[in-house]
Amino acid sequence: MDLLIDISLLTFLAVTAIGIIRITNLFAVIMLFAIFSFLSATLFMTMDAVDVALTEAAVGAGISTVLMLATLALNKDHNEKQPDKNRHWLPLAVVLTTGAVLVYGTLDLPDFGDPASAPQTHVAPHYIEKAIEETGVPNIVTAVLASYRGFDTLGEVVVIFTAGIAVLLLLGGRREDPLDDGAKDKRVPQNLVLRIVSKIVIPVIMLFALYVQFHGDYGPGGGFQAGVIMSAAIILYSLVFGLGAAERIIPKSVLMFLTSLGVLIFAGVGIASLFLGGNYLNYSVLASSQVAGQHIGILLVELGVGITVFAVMLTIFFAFAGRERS
Amino acid sequence: MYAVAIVAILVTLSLALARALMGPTVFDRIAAINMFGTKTVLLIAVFSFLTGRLDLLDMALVYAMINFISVVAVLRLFSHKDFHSPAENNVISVKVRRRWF
Amino acid sequence: MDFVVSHYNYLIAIFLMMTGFYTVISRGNLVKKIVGLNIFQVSVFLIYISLSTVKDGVAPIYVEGVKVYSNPLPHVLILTAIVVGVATTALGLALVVRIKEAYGTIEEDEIHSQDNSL
Amino acid sequence: MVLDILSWVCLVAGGLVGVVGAVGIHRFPDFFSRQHATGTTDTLCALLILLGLGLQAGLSLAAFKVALIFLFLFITSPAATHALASAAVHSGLDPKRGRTDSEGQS
Repeated sequence: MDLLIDISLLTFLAVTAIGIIRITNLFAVIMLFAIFSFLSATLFMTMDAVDVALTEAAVGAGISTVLMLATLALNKDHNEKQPDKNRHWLPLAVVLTTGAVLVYGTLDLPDFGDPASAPQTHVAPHYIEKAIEETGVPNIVTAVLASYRGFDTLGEVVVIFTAGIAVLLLLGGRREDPLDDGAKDKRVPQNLVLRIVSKIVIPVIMLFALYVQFHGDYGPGGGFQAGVIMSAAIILYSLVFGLGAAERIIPKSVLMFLTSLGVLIFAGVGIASLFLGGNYLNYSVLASSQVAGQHIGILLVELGVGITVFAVMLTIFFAFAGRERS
Repeated sequence: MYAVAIVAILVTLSLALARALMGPTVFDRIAAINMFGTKTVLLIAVFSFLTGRLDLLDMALVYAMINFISVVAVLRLFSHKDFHSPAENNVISVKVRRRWF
Repeated sequence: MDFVVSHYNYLIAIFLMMTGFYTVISRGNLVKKIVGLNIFQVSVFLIYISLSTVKDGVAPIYVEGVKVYSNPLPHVLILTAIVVGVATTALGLALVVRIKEAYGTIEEDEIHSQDNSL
Repeated sequence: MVLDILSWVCLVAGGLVGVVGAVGIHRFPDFFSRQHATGTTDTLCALLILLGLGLQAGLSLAAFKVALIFLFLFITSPAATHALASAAVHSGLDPKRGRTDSEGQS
């Protein structure tokens, strides 16, 4: 059964990719990309990577799609120029050659699901066996993410922080009138239903984001996913009720504050453990026992990640949405 | 029995995917995506019962949420004029608002 | 046949990688290039996650009595990579928006011809 | 035992309804009738399958989550369908009227 699901999903994925190449209407391309993300997320789930699947679903099908649509909305032309027929051959040759080399490379890869393969034999067994006693966190992915490889994650959070600032530099310059809200859209009757449904749904999404954030130690979830889901709730709000209304709830200054606050919490936990006599980001010294200290540290770090990811995603969306149509 | 449901859902997914790939109007594609998303939620729910891993139900919920958000985004981020693929010519022109909110 | 079934994930991942690559190098539209880049990215994720899977293993969330888990390390790497990926995608799209505002087009050859005519 | 049979019936019926809807989006001639096929079967399919799963779960956290998923789909799916159809009407897409055998005209 697993194999059937696996193979059919992979085939769907390949078909969707071909569709993305062949269709020239960019709007359709982006919608196919949403399907592509959903499919790959489902595939990750069937391959036991639940945290990754959660992230990919929220990020790929949610945020990426919304951002691509926003880019397209700023663009009048939704059709790609028909590519030159004669220029196909060189790219095709390059791609086929590279593909052939890569397929040759897979000959040496272990069989799918082989428990004795190289990736399974080095550091991973240590994580799997020791994570629960050393950190007290049942979700091994969270333990590795926030504790064992905390420094790496700090780097990733800084990358996201930087990307947020860069997008703001590129697109944040022009201010819109914040009083321009969605009120004038009331004449479009579809909005009544959407508004009421959104009013019901948005609190549920926010609540669920908090659940994902704080249940991340015990089940699939954590700061990255929670931040993205929370920002998706606000994005839904601004899509239905207007950008002005959303910016009145979370002004840009607050977002900027939150963006840096998250990174500060993360780095601050590291500094705190430094002052308490441990190494940077070694949470064991934060409390009397190692397990308790690790747990506190992981919770705080995940909180920092969640805040930064939430704020950056929302900053990026507002920057795109606040841009006038050219 | 779960297997039957999963196979049925997979068949549904493939047909919806075909509609999303062919769909003459953009609306057809959006409808297909909506259907695809809903069926994916069901697939995950059934899969979680099949394998007995009930914490996957959280993921089904996330999928349902994201699916709704992306459909709303598709509908709202486009002025009505843009919805027509070039195949259609009987476009009744609708005044396009300059901003999209 | 055995090889195809046991390596199906990798083969499809390579196929996807090549479709993404092809889209990036053969299409002139910048938005489409970014979509192609994203496909490429997902294919890399797919290879990592495929390598992390262990037969009869369960998701790496500790359950009393279960011994075989899939490898958590690739999951961590990919999880952060996905979020960083969307941040870079956003940056690329922001650049596309600015290019559109500066040149009035997002087709690569038109941008080049405008550059050359200066 | 009775619950088991009932849940199996629900699961199979749900799968069947889903497939019927999927066939519908290929057999119907224009967008609105296709929308009719997906919009109605989507919700019923979700109801039946999730009901089947809920019966399997009994009274537990899983059943609660299944109920939550169902409620979410039950609210959002028709809303999305409605918004979509209304957007289609507003953009000037006309339903296909009368008996014509010509395809591709909308």
